[in-house]
Amino acid sequence: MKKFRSMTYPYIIWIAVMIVIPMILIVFYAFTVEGNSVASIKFSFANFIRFFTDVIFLEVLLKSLYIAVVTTVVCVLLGYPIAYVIARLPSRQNMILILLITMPTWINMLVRTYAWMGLLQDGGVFSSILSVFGLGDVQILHTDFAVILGMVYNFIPFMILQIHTSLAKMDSSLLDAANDLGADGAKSFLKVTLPLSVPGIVSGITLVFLPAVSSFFIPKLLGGGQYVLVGNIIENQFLTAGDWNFGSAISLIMAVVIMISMFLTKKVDVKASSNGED
Amino acid sequence: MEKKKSIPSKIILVLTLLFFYLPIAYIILFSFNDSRSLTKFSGFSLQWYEKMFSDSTMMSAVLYTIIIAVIATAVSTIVGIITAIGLSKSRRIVRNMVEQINNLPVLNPDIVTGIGLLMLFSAFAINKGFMTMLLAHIMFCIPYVMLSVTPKLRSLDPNITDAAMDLGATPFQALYKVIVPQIKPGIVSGALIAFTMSFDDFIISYFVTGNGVQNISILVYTMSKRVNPSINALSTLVIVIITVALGIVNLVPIIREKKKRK
Amino acid sequence: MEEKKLIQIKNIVKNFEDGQIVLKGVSLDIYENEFVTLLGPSGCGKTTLLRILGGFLSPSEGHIIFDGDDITGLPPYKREINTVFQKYALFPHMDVYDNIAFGLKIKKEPKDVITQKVMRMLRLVNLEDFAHRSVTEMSGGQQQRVAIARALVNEPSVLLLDEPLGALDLKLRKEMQIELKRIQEEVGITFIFVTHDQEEALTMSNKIVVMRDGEIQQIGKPTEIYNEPKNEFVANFIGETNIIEGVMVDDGIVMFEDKKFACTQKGFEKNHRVDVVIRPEDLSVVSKEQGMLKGQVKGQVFKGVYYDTLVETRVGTSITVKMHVSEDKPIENETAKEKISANTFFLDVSDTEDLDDTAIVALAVAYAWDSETEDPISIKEIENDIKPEAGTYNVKFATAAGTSITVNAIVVNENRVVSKVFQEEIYAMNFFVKTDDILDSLALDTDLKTWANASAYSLEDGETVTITDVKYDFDWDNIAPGTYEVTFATEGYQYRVSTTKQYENGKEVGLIFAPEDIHVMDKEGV
Amino acid sequence: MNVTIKHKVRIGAIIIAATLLIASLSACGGSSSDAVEKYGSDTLKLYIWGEYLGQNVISDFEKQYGVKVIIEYFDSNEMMYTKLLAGDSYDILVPSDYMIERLINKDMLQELDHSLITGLENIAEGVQNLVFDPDNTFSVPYLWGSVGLVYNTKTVDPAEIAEQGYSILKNTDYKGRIYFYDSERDAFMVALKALGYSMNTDNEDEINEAYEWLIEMNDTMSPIYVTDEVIDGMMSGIKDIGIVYSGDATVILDENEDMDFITPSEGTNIWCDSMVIPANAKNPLLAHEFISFMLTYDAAYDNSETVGYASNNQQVLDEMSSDEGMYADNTAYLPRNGYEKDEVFRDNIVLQKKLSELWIKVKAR
Repeated sequence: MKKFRSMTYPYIIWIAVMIVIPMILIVFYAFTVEGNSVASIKFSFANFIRFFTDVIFLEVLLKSLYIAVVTTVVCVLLGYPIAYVIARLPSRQNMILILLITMPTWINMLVRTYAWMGLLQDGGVFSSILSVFGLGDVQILHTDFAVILGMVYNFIPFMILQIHTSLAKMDSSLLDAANDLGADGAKSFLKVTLPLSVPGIVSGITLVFLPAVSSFFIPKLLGGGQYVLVGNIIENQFLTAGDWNFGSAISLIMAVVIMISMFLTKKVDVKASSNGED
Repeated sequence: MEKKKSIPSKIILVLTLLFFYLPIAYIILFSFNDSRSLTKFSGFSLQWYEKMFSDSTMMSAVLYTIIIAVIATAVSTIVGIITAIGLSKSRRIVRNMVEQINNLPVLNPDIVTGIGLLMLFSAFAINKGFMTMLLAHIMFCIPYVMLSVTPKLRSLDPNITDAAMDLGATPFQALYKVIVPQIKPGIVSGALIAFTMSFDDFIISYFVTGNGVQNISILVYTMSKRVNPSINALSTLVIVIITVALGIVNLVPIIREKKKRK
Repeated sequence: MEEKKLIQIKNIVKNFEDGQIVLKGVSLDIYENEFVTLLGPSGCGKTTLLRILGGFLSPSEGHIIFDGDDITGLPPYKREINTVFQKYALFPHMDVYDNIAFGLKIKKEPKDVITQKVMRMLRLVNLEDFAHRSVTEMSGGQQQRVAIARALVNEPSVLLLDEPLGALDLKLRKEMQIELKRIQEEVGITFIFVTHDQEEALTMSNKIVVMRDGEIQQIGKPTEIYNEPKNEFVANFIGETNIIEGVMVDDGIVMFEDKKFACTQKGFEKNHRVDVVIRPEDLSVVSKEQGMLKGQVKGQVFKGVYYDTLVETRVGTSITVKMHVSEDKPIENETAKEKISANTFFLDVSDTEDLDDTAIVALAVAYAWDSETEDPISIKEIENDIKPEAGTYNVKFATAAGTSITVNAIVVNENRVVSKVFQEEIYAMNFFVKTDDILDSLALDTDLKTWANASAYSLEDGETVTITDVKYDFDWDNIAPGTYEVTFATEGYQYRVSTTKQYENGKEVGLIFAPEDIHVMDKEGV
Repeated sequence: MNVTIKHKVRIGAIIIAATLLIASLSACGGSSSDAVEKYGSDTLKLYIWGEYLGQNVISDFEKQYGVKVIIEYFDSNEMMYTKLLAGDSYDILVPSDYMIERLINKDMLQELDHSLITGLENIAEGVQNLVFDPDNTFSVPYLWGSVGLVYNTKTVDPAEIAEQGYSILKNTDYKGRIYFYDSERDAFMVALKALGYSMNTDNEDEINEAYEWLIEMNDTMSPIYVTDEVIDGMMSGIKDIGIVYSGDATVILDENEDMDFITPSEGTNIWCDSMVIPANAKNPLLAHEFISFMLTYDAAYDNSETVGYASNNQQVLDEMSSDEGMYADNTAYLPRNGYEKDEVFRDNIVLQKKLSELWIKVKAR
């Protein structure tokens, strides 16, 4: 057995370097100012003060959260029925559909987002469709709608898959039991299926919410230059403004926010599945 | 019990697939457009493919993407398996610790991972480019491999290695003659995930690359400002590559099955 | 207890999409507070029938009449029937109380009433203290009880149980059997119980329905089923028994093993072919002289209270061949430090086709080894000129290093014994071996079979018949060169007898039984 | 057993294949040993604006010198600067005036060896002895131009725009019909000019006024902030007015005759992007060759023709703008010369930081 254990040591070193140190660096930079060279160290809260004393940054953070939440909600509302329908199909078609849904996720997110750019163009496919209803020059690209659409498109498969697995691994005899005990279709769905799929929904939420909050290229491509979310600020700080300290601080704040929201959803999960009925 | 398709569910499915495949169809269609327009299809032509293939930046981007994806997959798969097996035999504390840390890149937004690595590399004054990108990809691929291998390991009979060794196999023979074959499905899916993760990655690559090394995503991102249908051509290429890869991975087992039955 | 019919199952047919027919027109009446068991091997359709009763499946044909009205099309939640599922199907997201209360809550009964009923049920299945335990952290037996309580609390007039004890270990199973019976008697409603365990069926039910391939084989009280099985299948399925082919000579006279015996059965036409069933416990062993059947003790298994003794009344088909044992030493190759050994061997003309090297090596007992380390060395080349006609041929075995030995292959004509009684033939050849071969043998009987190339076939269907018995009169551990006889035999007529005494193998004994203990059944009659 | 053997083999094969690919990748572009011994290496790393190279210049250069050019694009000077700070090394950069000034101050450039550069005499008057590097010690002009407004003559009255200048960007008749340039410098340039201030000011109040101006514009006009997207946008006439770099304007006007270009009377930013060699360049010799090459008539012509900006080569400039030149009647090609309200950006890190933060705030509203 010892032999086997020793096989993990290289990887432990690896993660120490490739995962732990970067995290430390972020924290380190977040609490220092001046210069991107590790040499000049000045410990301070300046970055955080700057962030929290300025309404704009908070607004940006809130907007990011807002967009992410909307995206997540939409994903649940659309994703659940889809997953449900698929889960109820006979296994063969079931498998095929899951494959069909995963397929696009394998294809480059940027490529797919780029495609939406074209579709949502003024005078593009969508506005042409709209113009049929006399809404010709409705601005779609560069709007919240476009950004949320892009995010939903990119992230909903995760939601569907999560819910689907939770539904698929649910023992069908539970539904028989519910029926047997007098619950008709609707009732047995509400009292058995739904509560039992909550874990799936929750993990789906985490999988959607996480990238949605931090995403920066979807808003940039579909939202246009004026569309600033946390991700964009971070990108800007690192690649344009070159203020790594502030950038780190923001990403740290974002990470914390995410952790909190995850924690909250988890709690919901526990409660939901503990007293699913009533 | 008896599952049947109702009309509404049919509709839902159709709409879903439409939603998922519209953009892809759009890309493919307009990659054959003979004008620069992204809004109206004025005629069939292959000019954008010619442009793409003659454009060295695009080609090298494709090449880099594939090379990195392949190497990252190979390395992360091997390392992932070895580590996962090692962990399955390790003390609980070690296992938990590693698994916790492992989850960081999965749970962290890519952008955080990206900037972390960016700072790591410049802290060690490593010249950014192919190597840094490759390292980064390996780094974020391994956890996915382990995530798909570990459960398979758990489901293994713990005595199986002992049995093998009892029959005279050295630990490592036991490893590759008994364990690896059994967790093969996990390995395959892990490798597949790793490959696509690497192939599609934008955010992390975007932060850790440099010195003119670009993968397809970065290229698309930097080019997306100007209308440039070669991007559609490129995307179509990507779609084809991925579809083929998936097709192979998914169909081969089915075909084997069929063969077996006969 | 014969009261009014509660459920009438009217020739139910069920075939699934994939065309396979699971139920081929099953009809059955079930009465009030009966404990009915559907018994049969897996795939016999018993569970399907239960699911149809529960309303989870709709039959392709036929009707379910419940209390006078047709409920065939009624969904489960409208039936006065409840089910205890195979793996209990307890709702993992609810605790014991909520699981049991589920049905009542659906019916919107007042809270206090619910509490009342649930508590009563918990008492019935004695789980009072577990009300708010999570079902996931309960033992199989406890989950079982919860499942029963959850079903019973809705006061159904029929309770369906789908292999409810399947998941439990033996001891718990026994307890639950009694428990279930108790509950059934206490609540006094009809239980329809599905199992593949005949013992379970016998101990609990007051009506057993034996099923096979979607058809009912026999319906009856446990005793009937046990003592008067309708056919071989039922007889076998319901427990260890002796089934002998025979002929009904006349009312009350059955003939088997060429002897006439008195029996109680009547009503068969003369000389009708029948199966005779004698339960092991109805046979008793006596001295050879006074036995109605004579035989030899073939083996005994201690079953706790009694011995399960095998008595063979007639040996099977047998053949005796000569074994020539020599002391020839192996050929040694000094240069290569190798030894090689092989024997002359006989084989039948019919063996010469599809005769491959492995077969030859086996027959000739050919092998080579390193004269120092004793490590085996593989035989690389085998030359033979064997033709499919009687005669003597040469066979040469050689190793890579060139160490070689040549032996004879003697092809002879047929050497087989045919037995009319058992409609089978057995076949074997004389053979040569070295003392070492015998000494080195790990499993002598098997080796002897291989060397003699012994095999047996049924003349009816050409299936191979296993050779159960290898007899020889030499001493394995110190065998001297010479010629010995080896006899191979198939299984003959063997009787299973439950005895309290122990008999050593090979003892000649007699068997007796009383006329009323013989049960005669029509061959493959349903 | 053979399972894993296969496995190994496969992986081995993959890695080999991969390395081969890398090899071929680095090899392609006809690496010639003489280039190596001449310049020490046969690759030139160029870091330049996107959409900023002539059709064939690069391939021509590669052919002529038997070398390989690795190109990387940036979409803002700041992005380039940050990359440099992060330690990336290039042989040639093509940043803008003020950025060059900063690089000089930070000693991140190496002095050019004029003996290795031919064609300095061809440099267009417009970009001779520029403030930030009067005698081309560090930089040689690449392309230059101004910033102005492109508008759709069908929907915007030329008189009106001529008279309102930048202020038309706050004219609510055009609400939702305008592209605004997504870069702090140009945004503030517009605002400051509109207010009649210098675009190099570091006067707090003026800057805040400009900030207010932008916010008001942002809130009342719901503009779309773009960079290069503006080119296609205006070409296909999606919006009516857009802030556009003169060169892009040239291209737009070329494609869509409804469009016209105006350099507002409030003044504008006369800018020049020049070629420089960073201190950490790996292949300065080849870099010098590249500069010379870009000064040649053909290269300059190709660049100016494709990209549409004013050429660094006087001859090309004259030809293009001459009556039979391809940009003869293109109002955008030739930058306004010697107008007193026009300025060149100067470097001012403090201002820079402030602007970038203010700009985010404007956009994030």
